[in-house]
Amino acid sequence: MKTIRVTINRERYEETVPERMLLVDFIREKCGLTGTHVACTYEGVCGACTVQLDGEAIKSCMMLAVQADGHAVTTVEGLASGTELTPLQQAFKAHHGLQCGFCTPGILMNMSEFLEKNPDPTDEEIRHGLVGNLCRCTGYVHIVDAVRAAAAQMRRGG
Amino acid sequence: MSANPDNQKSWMGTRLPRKEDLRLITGQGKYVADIVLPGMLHAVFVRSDYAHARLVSVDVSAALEAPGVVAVITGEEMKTQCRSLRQPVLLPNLPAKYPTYYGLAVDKVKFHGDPVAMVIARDKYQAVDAAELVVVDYEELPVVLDPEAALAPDSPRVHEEEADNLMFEMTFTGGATDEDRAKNAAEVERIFQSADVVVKERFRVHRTGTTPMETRGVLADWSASDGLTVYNTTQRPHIDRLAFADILDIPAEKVRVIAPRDMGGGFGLKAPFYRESVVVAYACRKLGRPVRWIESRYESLMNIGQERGQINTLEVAASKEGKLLALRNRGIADVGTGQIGVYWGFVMPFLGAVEMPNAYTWEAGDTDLRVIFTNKACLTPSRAFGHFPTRFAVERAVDIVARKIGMEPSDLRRRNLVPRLPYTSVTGEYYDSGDFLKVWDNLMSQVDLPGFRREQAEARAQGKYLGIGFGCGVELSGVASELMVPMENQPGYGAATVRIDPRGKVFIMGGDAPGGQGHETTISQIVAATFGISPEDTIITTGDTGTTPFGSGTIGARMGSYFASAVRKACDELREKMTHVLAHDLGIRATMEEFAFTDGEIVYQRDPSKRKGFREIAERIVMFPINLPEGEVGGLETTAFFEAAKPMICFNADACVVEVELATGQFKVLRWLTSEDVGNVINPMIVDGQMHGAIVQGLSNAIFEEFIYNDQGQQMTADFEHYKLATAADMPDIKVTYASTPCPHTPLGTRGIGEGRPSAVPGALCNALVDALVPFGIEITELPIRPSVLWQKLKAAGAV
Amino acid sequence: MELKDQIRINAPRQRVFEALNNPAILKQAIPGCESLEATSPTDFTAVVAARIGPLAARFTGSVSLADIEPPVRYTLSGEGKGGPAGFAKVKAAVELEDDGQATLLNYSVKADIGGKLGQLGGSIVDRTAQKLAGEFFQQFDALITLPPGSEADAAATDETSSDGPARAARAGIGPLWWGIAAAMALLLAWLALK
Amino acid sequence: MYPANIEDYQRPASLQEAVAILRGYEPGDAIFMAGGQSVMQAMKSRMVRPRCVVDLQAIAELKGITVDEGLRIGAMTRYVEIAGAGEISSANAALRDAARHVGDRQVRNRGTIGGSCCWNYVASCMPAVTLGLGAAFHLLDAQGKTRVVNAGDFFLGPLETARTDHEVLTHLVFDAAPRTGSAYRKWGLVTDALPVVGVCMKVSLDAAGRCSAARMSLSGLPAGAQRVQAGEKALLGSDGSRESVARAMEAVVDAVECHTDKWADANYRQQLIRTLGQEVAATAFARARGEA
Repeated sequence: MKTIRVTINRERYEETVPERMLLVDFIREKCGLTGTHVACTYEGVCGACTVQLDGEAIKSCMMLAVQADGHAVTTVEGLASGTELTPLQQAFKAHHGLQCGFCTPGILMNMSEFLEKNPDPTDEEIRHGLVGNLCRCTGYVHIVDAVRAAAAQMRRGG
Repeated sequence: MSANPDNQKSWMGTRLPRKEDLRLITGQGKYVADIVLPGMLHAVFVRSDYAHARLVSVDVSAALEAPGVVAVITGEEMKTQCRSLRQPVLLPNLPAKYPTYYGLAVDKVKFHGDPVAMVIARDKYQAVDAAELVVVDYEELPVVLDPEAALAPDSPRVHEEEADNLMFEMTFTGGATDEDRAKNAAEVERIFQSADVVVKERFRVHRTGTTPMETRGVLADWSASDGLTVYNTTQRPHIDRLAFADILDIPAEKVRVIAPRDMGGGFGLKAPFYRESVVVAYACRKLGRPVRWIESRYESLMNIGQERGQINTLEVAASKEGKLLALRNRGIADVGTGQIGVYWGFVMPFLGAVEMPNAYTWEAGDTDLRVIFTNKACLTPSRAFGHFPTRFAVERAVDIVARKIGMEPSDLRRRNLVPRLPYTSVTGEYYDSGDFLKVWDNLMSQVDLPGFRREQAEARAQGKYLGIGFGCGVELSGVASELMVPMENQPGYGAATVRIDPRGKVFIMGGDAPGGQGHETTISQIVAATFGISPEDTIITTGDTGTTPFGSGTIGARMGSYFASAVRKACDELREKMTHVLAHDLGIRATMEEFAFTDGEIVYQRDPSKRKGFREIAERIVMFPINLPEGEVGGLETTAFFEAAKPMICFNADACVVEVELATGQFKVLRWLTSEDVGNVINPMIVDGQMHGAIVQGLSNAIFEEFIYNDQGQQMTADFEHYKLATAADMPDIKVTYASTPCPHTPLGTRGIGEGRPSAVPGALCNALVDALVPFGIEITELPIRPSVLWQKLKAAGAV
Repeated sequence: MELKDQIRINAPRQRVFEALNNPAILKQAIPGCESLEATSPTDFTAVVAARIGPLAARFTGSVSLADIEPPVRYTLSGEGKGGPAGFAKVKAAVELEDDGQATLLNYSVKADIGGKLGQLGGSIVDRTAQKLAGEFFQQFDALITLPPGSEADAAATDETSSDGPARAARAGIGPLWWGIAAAMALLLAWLALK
Repeated sequence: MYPANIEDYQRPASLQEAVAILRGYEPGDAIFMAGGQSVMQAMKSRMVRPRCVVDLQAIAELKGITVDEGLRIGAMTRYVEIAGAGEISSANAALRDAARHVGDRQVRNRGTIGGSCCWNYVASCMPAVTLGLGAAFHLLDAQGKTRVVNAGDFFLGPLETARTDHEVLTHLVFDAAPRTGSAYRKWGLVTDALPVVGVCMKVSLDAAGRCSAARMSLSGLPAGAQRVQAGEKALLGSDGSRESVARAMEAVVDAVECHTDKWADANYRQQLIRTLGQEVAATAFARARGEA
C-alpha cells in the first residue's frame, strides 16, 4: 500500500491505495468520480477512460494510481465551472454529439486538449484526433460536427 | 411552467437538444457500474478455455481460501438450486430444439468462454486473483465448428441429448403443407427454367455484431421482506423479471428489475435474458448481500454480440428487360450453442429469412433456412436482426443481374420496387404503408448518375477507380404482436403511463429501457406538443418494473411506432378528461376537439376568452376533485396500450461512392447519401444520428470486424486489438435526407426507425466496389471485404 | 501451428535414439527445464521455467508416447498447462534415418494453443516455436556429440540410478522434450505478445 | 482486468537510484515503467507480474531532444514530443513520421521511444525506425558503467533486446548526415493501428543525386523489426525513380519472410512492402534533396 496525493479537478485527495490499483479505479472508486468509464479489458484501446494528466489526455486504465502521485488530474466532472458548460460541452449538446454517452466523457477530455493544441482543425484532423476514442452509437458524424463547431466558437472567444 | 413561444406543433419535428445530454456531458450519468450498494460484493466468472470438453472436476478449494473470497458457485450448485433457463417465458412459439442449460455449465462446456464457476469476493481485484485459483479438469471432446459438416450423421453433437445438430428448419414460401410447398417449388423451378437470366451465388457473411461501448452489468440486491431487486443492463426488464422469478423460484411480485436510466448502448445485445444474470441473482439471495458483476470486454467479445454468421445460396431469375421474377434461397445459420434466453440464436436468422425479399416485387419465391448447432458462442441479436446477411445477398444479386443484362443497377431496382402499398412479400411479410418510389426518386435526384458516370470514366482514364453503389431496405417499424407472439412468445403492443401532477408537470412511465436513443427527448417533444407545454415540464421514467407498465422492451424500432403511440394515446385520454372537466367548469358543452392546448393553456377555440392554465386545471382535478362533471372522479393518470392492426415498416435507400486503389486494394468511402421514409419525424437531429450510427456499424461490420474461431474452436478475437472497430478516421461523412410518408396506422404518423438500418449497407458498399472495378469483372460474395481480399481478386483478374 | 523439419545430428542413429530417450540429456537440452518426472512408463510431467525478455512463466506439461519403434520412430502427444494463461497441445512424429556416421532426424509437429495463450499469440507463434526448437537441437547436438566421460555424460549416467527419469530411460522411451519444447515455445510466443 | 499483486512501487529521482533498485531484485521481478503503454497491457492481462514497478518519470536526464554532433533523444521522450520536434532534420524525419501515427493521441501523450524500443513488441514501429536509422543505444548499468549498442545489435527478437535486467537505456543517438533523408510509413487495417507492414528507409545522396548509402527496415513481420540489407544494396546508385525503387523493393520481398494472419496474407504483405516502399522512397529522396 502506498499513500498518494493527487489533485483531481482542483481538489486534493490523499489516499492509501494498493500499488496495483489502476488510476481509473482510483478516480471512480476511491474518489467517486464515475464520469470516467471503462470499456475494454487490458488493451487500452477504447478511450472511454480518458482523463487529463497535467493537462494532457491520457488513458487512465493504462496507468497505476501510484504513478499519478503528485500530479493533477482533470476528469469530465472538472470541465464545467459550476453550471457553466465549456463550449465543447455545449457543442456536443447542440449537435447531438452523443447518444448513449458512455464514450462521451473520454472524447470530451481528449478533444478539449486537442482544441487547445489545434484551435482551427480540419475535419480530417478532428477525425484523426478521435482515433483513440471508440464510439458505437453516433457513427462519429455529429461528434465531428460538434468539435468543429466548438472550435469555431472558441476562436470567436466563446 | 415555461411557456412555449411557438405554437404547439413546433415541438414535433424540431431539432431539440436532448434532455439526456446535460448529465452525460458532465459525468453525472449513472450506468450500472456506477451504482454501489452497502456491503456490495464483486463477482468474476471462470470460463472455459476449451470449445468442447467434459467437465471432469471443478476444484474451488484454493479459491475459497484466497483473501477476500466469500463464495464460489459452480454449475452443480446452479443445477440443484435453480431451474434451467428453458422456461416458457423465454421460449419462442417456434418448433426448434431448445437446449436445457443452467446459469453455469454442467457436465460439459460447449464453447470457448462457457461460464464454469463464479467467484465472489469483497474486492474486485481479489476476485480476479481467486478466479485464477479455480482448477478445472477438462476432458476434451471433438469440436463441431462447420455448420454444414455438423449435419453429417456421424458428426459429434453439441447437445448430446438431441438426435442431431439441426436446431431449426423452415420453408418460408409456398404455404403450410408439404404438398403446397412442393407445388410452389415446382412453379419456381419452372420460372428458373424459362428465365432469360439466372444468377446463382453462395453469399457468406461472417460473425460480427454491434458491440455497445458499455458491457453487460448486473447488480443484485436481496431483502427478506422485499425480495430481489436487480439492476440489469437490459433492453427488456419486464421479461427479465418474469424469468428471474421462474428460474429462481421467487414469487414474481418479489422481483423488481431496474434497467439503469443510463445504458451505454444496447443494439440488441442487451435484449436477451442471460445466464450470468441468474448466477449473480442466485448468489445475492444465497449470501443475502448485494453482488455486482461487470462484464469485461474480453468476456463480452467471447460470449455475446456475435451475429450475422450465415451462408445464403441464392438464385435469382430475371427477364432480359430487368424484371425480377423469382428468388430461391437455401439459408444456413451457424447458431453456436443456441443457449440464449428469448432468442436461442435462431430467431434472428428466422426473421432474416422472412425479410429477404426486401422491397422488390418477386413473382415467386422458394426459400428455406436451416439453423445448426456448433461449439461457438450463441448468436446474439444485433441491430439489423438476422437480415444483414440475407439483405447483403439480395442486394448483391440484384446488381449482378443488372450487370448481366447491361442495365444500371439503380434502374433495375427502381423498376422492381413495390409500386404501391400495402403489399405482402413472397415470404408473407406485410408492408403496411409508404412510397418506395418516392424514397428512391429522392435519392436519385441527388445523385446525378450520368454526371457520375462521366466523372468515373474520366477518372478511370487517369488510373483512378471510382464506383457508385446502391442498396435499399424495408425495415420493421416495431414488431406487432402478430409477429412477436409466435416469434418470441411476447406481446408487441406499446404501453405508457402518463401522470400529471398538481403542478402541471407530466410524468411518463414506460416499460421499455433505452440505451442512448433519446427516448426522454422524443417523448418529451410528443407530450409537449400534445399538451402545449414545454418539453422541460416532462419527466420520463423507463426501465423500472416497479414503476412502469408492462412493455416488451426497447427492441425492433418500437420507440417511434409503439411507445410513442402509446404515450400519445395516454395523453389524449387525459386531454379528454381535462377538457371534459374544463367545459363543465366553464359551463359550456364542448368536445375535446374544440379546445386547443397551447402555450401552457387550454383554450376554448370558439371563444378564446374561455381558457385556463394547464397547471391550474391539473391542480383542480388532482387536488380539488369536487363539483366534477357527473361520472368523473379526480386524478390525472392513465395507462394506454397501443397496437396497430398489422405490422408496420419504414424504408430507406442508400447510395455511396468509393475509390479503390488498384495497387493495394485499399479503398475509401468518399460519400454516403441516404433517402429515408421514417414517417413523421419527431426530432430530425436524433433520427439523423440513428442513421449515421447504423450506417457506420454496417460499414465497420462489413470491413473491419470479424469474430474468428480457429480450427480448435478457440475464439481468437476477444479484445479491441483483434476485434477491430472503425475509428472516426476510417469513416465517411454521411448525408441523410428524407422522403417520408406519414404512417397511417399511428396516431402521430410516426414510424419506428433505426433498428434494421445497417442491413442495406454491406450490399451498397460492395456494389460500389464492384462498380469501381467493372473493367476487371470482379465479384464480391463474401464478407468481410478487406483491402487484402480485394487485392487478391484484382490480382486474380489480372488487374495488378 | 505446424512445424516440419529435418536435422542432421553428428552421432549414429542408435545413440541419437538413446539420447532422445535419456531424460537427463533432454533435461539439459530443454531451455529452462526444471524437472522431469515419469508418472507411468509412457507418461511424463515436466516443469519448465520460461523467460523471454521481461516476461517469465512456469509451465507444467504432460506427455504420452506411442508407436515406439526403436531406433526408428515414435509419436508423442502432450499437453501443457499454463494456469490461467491457457494450454498447449502437441502432437509430434519423429523418424530417424542413417546418414553415414550421422543421423537425419525428421520431425513434424502439430501444436494447438488455447485460452488466452492462443488469443494473444498471433502470428509470431510459429517463429518463436521454430527458434526454440532450433535452440533445443543445437544444445541436443552439442550434448550428444560430447566425448564419453564428459560432464553431461556423467550427469546422465548418474541420473539413471535415480528415480523418475531413470525409469523412463530404462523403458526405452522418453522424448518428452517434444511436448515440452513445443508447448514451451508456444507459451513463450504468447508471452512475447503484449 | 487488473494487475496481479505488486509489492512495491518506486519512483527514483536519478539514474543511479533506478539501477540500484533493480539490483535488489531477481531478474524479472522488478520492471521499469516508462510510458507504460505496453507494460500496462502486459500487467493487466497478467502476463507480466512484477513484484516491483520502477517508474522512470522523475528522472529528468532521460527526457528531451537535443542536437549536438548528432540527434540525441532521451529514452523517456514521448511520441508527442518527437512528432512535433522541429529540431529533427531530414536525415531522421522517419522518427516524426512514425511518432505521429503511433496508436492515438492518448498513447502518444504517454508512450516513449525508449519504452517502445526496450519492450520491442513484434509489431511496433519504433524498433523498426531506430533500426532503419541506425541509432546508437546508450545503456547505463548499476556500476555506473555506460555502453553503446548499435541498433543492429540491440534488437534480438520479439520482446528481447541487448539491454540486461540491470541496465537502463538512457538515450539514443542518431547521426544527421547532410544530403540524407529518411521516411517511414505503415499500413494497418484501421487508422494508426499496429502495422500489418511498415517500411522505413534512409538514403544519402551524392552530388549527382544518386543514392550513396541506404538503410532499410521493416515492421509488422513475425521477426519483429528487421533490417533488409538486400534492399539497401539494391538501392545504391538509385536516383529515386520508381523503376529503381521497384527493383530495390523486389529485392526486399525476396529477402524477407512474410506471414499470413487474420489481417493479411503473405502475398498482400509483400505487395504492401512494394507500395509502401515507393511512398517512403519518394519522401526520403525528396527530404535528402532538401525538397521536403
